[in-house]
Order: sequence, then structure tokens, then C-alpha cells
Amino acid sequence: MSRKTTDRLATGTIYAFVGVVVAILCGLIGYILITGIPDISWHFLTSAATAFTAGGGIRDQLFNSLYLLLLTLVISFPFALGCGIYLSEYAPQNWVTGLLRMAIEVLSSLPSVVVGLFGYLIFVIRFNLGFSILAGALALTFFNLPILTRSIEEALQDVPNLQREAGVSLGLSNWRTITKIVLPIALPGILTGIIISAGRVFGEAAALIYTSGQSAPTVDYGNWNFLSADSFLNPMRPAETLAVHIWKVNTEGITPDAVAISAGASAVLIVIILIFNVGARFLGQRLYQHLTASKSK
Amino acid sequence: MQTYQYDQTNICQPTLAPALATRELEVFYGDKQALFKGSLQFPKHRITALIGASGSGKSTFLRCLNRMNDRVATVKGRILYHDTDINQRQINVYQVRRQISMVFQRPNPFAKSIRENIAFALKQQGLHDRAQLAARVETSLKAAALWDEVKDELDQSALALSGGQQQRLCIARCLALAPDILLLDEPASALDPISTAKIEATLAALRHDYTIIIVTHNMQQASRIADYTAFFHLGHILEYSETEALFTRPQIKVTEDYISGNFG
Amino acid sequence: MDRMKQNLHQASKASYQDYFGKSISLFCASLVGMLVVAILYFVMTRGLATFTQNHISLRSFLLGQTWNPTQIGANGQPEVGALPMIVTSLAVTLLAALLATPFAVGVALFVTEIAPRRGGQLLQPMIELLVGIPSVVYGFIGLSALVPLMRHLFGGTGFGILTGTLVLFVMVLPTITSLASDSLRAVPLDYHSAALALGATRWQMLYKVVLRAALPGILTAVIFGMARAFGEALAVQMVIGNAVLMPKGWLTPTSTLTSQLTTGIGNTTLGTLPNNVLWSLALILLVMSLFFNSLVRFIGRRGRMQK
Amino acid sequence: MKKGKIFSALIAVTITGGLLASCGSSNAKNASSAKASPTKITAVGSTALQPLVEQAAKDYQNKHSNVTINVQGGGSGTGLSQIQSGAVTIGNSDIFAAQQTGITASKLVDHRVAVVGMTPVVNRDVTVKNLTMAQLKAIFTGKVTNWKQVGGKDEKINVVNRAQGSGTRATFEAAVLKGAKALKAQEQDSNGTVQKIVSSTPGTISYLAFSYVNKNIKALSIDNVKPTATNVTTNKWQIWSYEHMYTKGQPNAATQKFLNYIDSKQVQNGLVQKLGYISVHDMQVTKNAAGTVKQQ
Repeated sequence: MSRKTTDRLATGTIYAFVGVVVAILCGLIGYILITGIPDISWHFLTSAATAFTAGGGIRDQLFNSLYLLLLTLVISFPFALGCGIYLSEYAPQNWVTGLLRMAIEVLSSLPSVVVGLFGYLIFVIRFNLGFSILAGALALTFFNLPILTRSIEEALQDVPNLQREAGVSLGLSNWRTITKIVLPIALPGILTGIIISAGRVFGEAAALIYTSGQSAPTVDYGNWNFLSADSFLNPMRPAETLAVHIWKVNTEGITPDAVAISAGASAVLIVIILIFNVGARFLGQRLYQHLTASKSK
Repeated sequence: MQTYQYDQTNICQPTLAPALATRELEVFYGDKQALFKGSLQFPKHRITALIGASGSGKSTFLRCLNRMNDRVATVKGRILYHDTDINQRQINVYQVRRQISMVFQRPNPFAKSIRENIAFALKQQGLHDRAQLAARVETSLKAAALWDEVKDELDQSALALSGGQQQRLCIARCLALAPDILLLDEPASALDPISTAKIEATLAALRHDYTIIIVTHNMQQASRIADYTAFFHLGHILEYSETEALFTRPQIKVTEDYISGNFG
Repeated sequence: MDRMKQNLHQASKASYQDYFGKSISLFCASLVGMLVVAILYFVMTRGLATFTQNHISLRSFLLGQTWNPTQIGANGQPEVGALPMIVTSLAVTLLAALLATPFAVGVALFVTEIAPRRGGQLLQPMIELLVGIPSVVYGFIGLSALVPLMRHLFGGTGFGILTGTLVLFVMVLPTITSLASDSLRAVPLDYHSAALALGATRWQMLYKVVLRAALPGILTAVIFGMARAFGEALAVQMVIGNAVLMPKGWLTPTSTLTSQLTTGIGNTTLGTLPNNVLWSLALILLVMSLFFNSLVRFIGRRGRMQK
Repeated sequence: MKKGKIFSALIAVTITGGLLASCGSSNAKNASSAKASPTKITAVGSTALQPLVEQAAKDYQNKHSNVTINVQGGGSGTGLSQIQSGAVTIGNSDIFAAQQTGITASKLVDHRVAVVGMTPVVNRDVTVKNLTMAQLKAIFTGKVTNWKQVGGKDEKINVVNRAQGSGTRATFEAAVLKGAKALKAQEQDSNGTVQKIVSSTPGTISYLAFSYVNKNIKALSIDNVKPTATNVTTNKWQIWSYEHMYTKGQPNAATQKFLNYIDSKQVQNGLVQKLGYISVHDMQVTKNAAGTVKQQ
């Protein structure tokens, strides 16, 4: 077989693989959207869920999902960033560092129900946080940290060493060089990491059933005092997220329109992740251009 | 292949006041020794060239001078600057690098605008006055002979410049900090002859205000611009004298073979 | 002159900055490390209780084939043989990773090398979308579409390793793809040009140079993918049949470690044997992923040395 | 200059945010416990009972604003172990505390709030409509493996069991298997999943709470008794159990009031029946933990 034929064959194979993946992708996303979109209405998005009658919405679940995601990122991002910077820029090449890396990778393979139960026994019971958004966010931080740390480290490592030398040789501290020169260049990569982990947080159910709970008490969207019990911003209140709601409706739901709610909620979830994805990319590009002055000419 | 004697060296002691000097500098990468007992004195406001084949240790030596090897290698010996041994742990390495600045082999401007490339380090040092910053940007770009080419596009990305322009921007970036000593690691090796000529002209103009130490592959370049030249071979500094003397009357056989192209 | 000497000896703003930066990042790293240690310790103490408090022999746990923690078996010990689950977990994880890797690498190559514009801007975000679909949705689509399909094609009930593998395949695809394309992107462009300049065809360039250079990164991507497959519970639970039986073929109901863990954890009481053995299952999961992790690292290191 | 600041500001915000959130937890807690005016009741456990308690709690709180009731699932096992350790106010369970290993039932006070009936269900393609108790037992112990052995068409029986330790399974095994060992088969935890599997897999048999029987699956009669609420109240239909809300010792006043509310006519005749349970008030018999049934 000549080199040319091999080349053509290999390219063909890659195209075939891509074709199959695209087919699965379109099939799956199409299926979710087609079955779900007809069930989405303004009423569905803006009314509260019902326990046993038809016509319930997902307002609270939707908000809870977003709020939980935000809180999780706020807690986990700084630590992941610090850890990623440490591993990429400061860590000496020795067994301790190797162990840390391995531990982080092992953490990412823990089944979510174990993380959930750990979160339940530690945060909900021991720290007395109760079933709360905060407990959920802390449990999800365990999930988020490995993938986020890893992608931040990778993104930092992809920045050419020449940039670090340039900064350091001007008498800048390593820290300044990292934060002001290396980090902006690594930003698109870091954003990808955030998107992926955000998607996972959004779709996670098992870890949240035991931590942020599976009931959504009525909250007052006009109450901005986040210490008040019925404020929508109170991190100490229990909160059922969209993914947990889908799980609950599917497994124990007795509403007559459970199938429609589940399909609609799944579609909403996908659409939101899509918006998030596109938005984050756009924002990342803008921020990158802003920070590096590399406007496309 | 001829065998050479490395214990035979010819190192001059320039009479001019030294800006920087090394005493028995040795560098190890793990177990491998890359530099053996390098002792040189660099006269103030002169250009010194470091020449030698690839892997002769000249870049390694240069990178020691502002402690850029800290994280990758073990450096032993003394580096004297202002009567202080700066190769010590307790020395403020950032202060050292502010005084002893470095330009690298491959141009490495920051992924920022041209203006920001120069102003960035100044701002980090606490200079925030707009007018002063603008003045410093202008003077250093002029000193690096880049001003006329870029003065209308200071807010463009530095990455859009040509290689030669980028390298001169890197020089300007160092000059803006008003260092004492400028270290250049083969600054022209990745550039075309025209850009190289421009860089050489820039360096020649700078020699009155700066002490310059330049690593180069190019012996013509060394003979054109350098006042003093040191020859490195396999981690040893074999010969160091005034450039003219070194190129016309080398005292060591290896040097002679190297500069006449009979090497190996 | 004196001033300079003083400056050289004195710490400056930059020194403090670096001190600050190093401490804060070290703090974060050690905190992350501590979290990991905490959760590992937690799982370990609970998982080991089966052996230390309930005096189950490790042998009967690892090699036994009957799982019935609430009943006493013939030997007077509760029946807690986890072998069927270990086998099934290993099987579905390995198969899913084996199946997904060529697809993921293919897509990653497409996205980074063949059509970076179209692929990178459209295909990759779409694939990353898959990560966000809750596993319960995967499970129900698997249950309502894949299981009947399998039953139709191969007979039986449609529940089993094959169905589980296929669902996991889709679930790990995005993880492996996006990490693999990251590591492909990190291969310097010089490598490409150098190979092409030597007259290599695109495939030779990709196979001999780019893939080779990105190998450690791709292996890490596979570990992360396997990790996800290992830990996945809700989706697999619905399509694998969830019966603790040795798999006798591609499509006989069986159970993974995680699916049994998830099913049982809400129905048992903390501190009792049926609960402790579930934590032991989690411990096995940990040990297994540790093993895979080391194995892949070892292979990666060998691969790099031969390069 | 502005550009540079943005990034550091970003980092600063996230870091302080993170620190605040992590230490803020204790602050927030102090603040809420300092107010301490609303009594907090936390009920955890059975997922089957959760919708009832959750809805009842919602209605109750509308009338009594000084109580915050937090209802969560987690499974009967979780409910019982958490009430035993005193971590929650109420532990919801599908089974008697005495039936669960590791639980000291004498320390817990049982509050029976509803009755749930369970029925064997089959895929619609199964032609059998009625089984004897003995046949049902034979199927779930693996002695009968084909529908034609019990009067149906020639089709393999696919058994889907419920999770070990779950209330549904305990009830079913107590009423049907009576101590015999169940066949090793698929095990599913949730009613919804079982419903889906039974409706989509030909030849499948499993069992569900009454409220989950829908038009896609078929409920079977046993010994010609139909699975109806009326038959449960007289114990003619034997597969049923209580839904329990356990407290550790006697409940405090606020909890007792809430439990009374659930036991009230309003809830028992309204919500309980709307959600597909059977009111405890309607029962003409009682059952104890050992499964002995007595006329009331």
C-alpha cells in the first residue's frame, strides 16, 4: 500500500469516526430538544413545581441550578486556580508533587454518590449546615476541583516559557509574571475548563440529593437579604436543582405530566449549557483580546 | 580529531573598571557539569562578546549573570556586582534583574500592545504618571531605533511586528528600566541580515551608556561590535582578551582553529 | 554605590509579591491535597470496617460470587461476594474506554488538525455539551431507546454489559475528546512543518509526529475518561440490569460497583454491615482507579523514553 | 493601566468571595440561630413518602409561619439511621424500624401516617391476569420461569426485583415469599425506573405501589382479589405497608403539632388520597412489625 493510499485511508477513517460521533451527537441532542421543546413555555419556566397535579413549572429549580453553579465556581475556582498555579509554576518535581497530582486524578473517579454521602455526613451533619445550597456547593467543589485544577495547570503549561523569562528578566516577581503575563494568555484554556466543569455541575444529581436536598421551598424573589430564611439568595436554604428535579420526576414522580416535565427540563438544561458555552467562549475571546491588545486586524 | 589541552588558558584582566565580574563560576545540570571555573571581568561601558560552538556553555554562563538559571541548574562560584556577590540566596534577585537585564535568542514580546510591552514593567515598579510613561516609551523606543517604525501604531499588538522589530522592542523594553548591564543571548540569530544590521547599529549606539555582554555564533558580528571577546569551549573559558587581539593573535590552539574555521 | 548594595540585600516589593504568591498557591494546593486526603480517609475507614469490625475475610469479599449482605450464607458469614461487580465494572470501563478512544482521538485530530475552523468552532462546543446532560437523562434515553434496540438485535432482555458500555461510551466521549484535543494543540507547530518538509504525508505527520508527541496527554485524557466511567452510577444502573450476577455474555443482567452502591446506600443503616460493605465497594473503586492511574502513567513514561 | 487592573480585580473578587463563602458559612449559621424564632423541623428518609410530607409541610407552613419544615429524601435507611443518631427531627420510613438491621426500635416513636398498597405488575404483552399467591411466590423464587407454566403464552419471565433493604421489597417479601429466598434478578430502587422497565420489556414482572400503576403496564390480581384501596383496608389484599414518621423519643410540641396536622381528617381524606396512598383512618386492620394482622 503506498503512502498516499494510507494517507487517504487514514483521513477517511478519521472522517468516518467524526461522522459517527456527529450522528450520535445530533441524535442525542436532537432527541432531547425535539421531545422537550414543545413542553417549554413561559408558564413552565416561571411557575413553581407541583407535587401531584399537572402543569408544574421549574422556576425555582432553574434558579437554584444557576445559583448553585455560581456558588460552586466562586468557592472552587480560586482554589483550583491557586492549585493549578502551584502545580504548574512553583511545584518542585518530586514525589510529593506526583502524589498530589495522582490524588487529584483519583478524586475525579469517585462515584458522585460517595461524594454526596461524604458531603452529607461532613457538611450537612458535622458542620451543621443542614440541607443547603452551601453544603451542595461544597460537595460539588470536590467534583469540580480535579477537572478545573487539571485544565488550569494544562492551560498554564501551554504558555511558552519565553514569556515567563521575559517577565522575570525584567525584574518582575514570579507572581507578577504569572498573574499579569502568563495567566491572560492561558485564559481561553482556563475558560474551556470552567465550561466543562460547569456543565458537569449543572448535570449532577447524585451528589446533590444528599447535600442541597431534593425539595424546593417557596422563596421570595423580592427579598435581597441573603440572611433571611425565605430570601432566594440565602445559601443556607435547601434547594432542588434542575438535574435533581429531573431525577426525582423520573424516579418517584407521581405527577401525571412527569414525562413532559422531564423532557422539558432536560431541554432547558441543554439550552442553558449551550448559552453558557457560547457565552463563555465569546467572553473569553473578548477578554483575551482586551488583555493582550490583540485585536484582529 | 585533535586533542586539545584545556588547562592552558589565556584570560586577560582588563584594566578598565569592571561593571561585573565572575569568580570560578561553575554550573551543574543535575550531575552534568556545564561550566568549569569561569572567571571573567567585564569592563564598564564596553561590549563584550562571548563566542564558541553550540554547547560550549556561553549561554549558560550568560544566564547565570542575572540568575536566570536559578530554577534549572546549580550555580557555584561568585558573581561580583557593586562589590557584592550576587550569586547568594539572600540577594534580592529581582533587584539584580532590574539592573542586569536580558534579551533572549527568540524575540519574546508580551502578548500586549507595543506601548504596554514597555510600560508594563514600569507600572509594576510603581510609575503611573501618564506623561512620564509616554516619555519613557518614546525614549526607549528611540534608543532601540524602533520609534519611527511604530510610533503610529503603539496600541497595536506587539505580536504583529516582524521578528527584527520584535527583537528591538525587547531591547527597548529592557532599556526603559534603565538597567546597568544588558545581556543579549544571540539576539540576531533568528533574524535576517537587514534586521541584524539594525540591531548591531542599535547596540553600537548604546555602548556609551550601557555595559553590554552578548553571546553570538557569528564571529564577524563579534569582531564588528565587541571591544572584548571571550572564547568558550566545552564549558571552559579558554581565552579572553581585546577583540582585535583575540581574532588576530589567538594564544590558544583551540581558539585559533575555531576562528579560522578549522575546528574539529 | 552604597544604596545599590543595600538594594541588593534588601527585600523589595517584588520579593514580597513572590512570597505572597508562593504561599497563597501553596496554601491552595495543600488545601486541595487535604480535601483529597480527607475524603480518601473517610472512604477508607468506612470501607475497612467491613473487615475490621464485621470480620469478613478479604478473600470471601473479593472472590465470592454471591451478594446478599442481609442474609447469612452457608459458612455462617453474610454473603458479600463482590467479584461479579468487580468484573463488570472493569469490563464496562475498559470496553467503553477502548471504544471511545479511537473516536475521541479521531475527533480531536479533526478538530485540531484537519478542520480547526469548522471543527474547533462548532464540533467541540457541541461535544462539550454532552458533559452537561444529567446522567439520569442518559439512563432514560438508554432505557427507552438502546435497551429495546439491543433486545431487538441480539435477543435477551437488552440489559447487560454491552448496553452499559454503549451508554458509557457516549458519556466519556466529551471528556476524552476535549482533553485529547488540548494536548494535540500543545504540540508545537514546528513539529508539523518539520515533518511535512521532510516529505511526510499528512497522516504520517499526524501519526508519527503529532500523536507521538501528544501521547502522554492523550493517555491522561483516557485516564480521566475511565475515571468518569468508573464513577458513573445513575445511567449505568438503569441499563445494565442491576442484578449481582456474573456476566455470562454481552447481554445478561449484571451490576457494577457504583450501581449497587447507589441502589443500596439509601436503604441501609450507617454503621451496619450492609452499609459498610457498600463503602468497601467504594474503596475497591478507589484502589482500582489508583491502579489504572499508575499503569497508564507507567505506560506513558515508557512511551516517552522510547521516543 | 485599567486593563491590568481588571484581571487582578477578578482574582481578588473570586478569592475573597471564596474565603467569604467558606467562613461566611459559620456567620450565616450564627445569624440564623441567633434569630431562632422559627422552629426548624427536618424530615429525612423515604422517597416514597417524601411527596406527601413535602406537600403537607408546604400547606402547614402557609398557616403557621413560625415553623420551617425541611423535607428531604435519601431513602428509608438514611431516615432511620439519621433519626437514631438524632441528626434530624423526623425520620421517614417505609418499613418498621424493627425490620431494619442496626436500628434500636425501642428508642424511636412510630407515627403511622398513611398506608401504601403494592401490586404485582407485568408488561402489557403478558396475557395472564390473575395469579395465585403460590404462583407469584414460585415466580419470584425462580421455580417458574415461563409464563405458560402459569397459564399464559410461551414467553420467558423476566423478573425485576426491588433493592435489598427497601421498604417495598420488605413488604412484598413478607407478604408473598414468607421467608423463602428470592431469585437473583435485576434490582431497581425507584418506582419510576421499574415502571419504565416493565412497560418497555416484554415478559417482565415486578411490583409497584398503587399510585405508580398507569396505562402502560398491567396490574395483576392475586387469588382473584383486585388490587384496590378497599381491599387493602380489609386486608383482603395483603401486600401493603404503613408509611412511618419516626421521632426519637416523644416529639417536641411543634413537631407534635405538625404530626397531628398530617393525621388530621383534612390531610388524611384530602392529600393522602390525592397522592395515591390509603388513609390510616380507613384501615379496619392493623399490622405489626412481625407482619401479624389483627382486626381493629
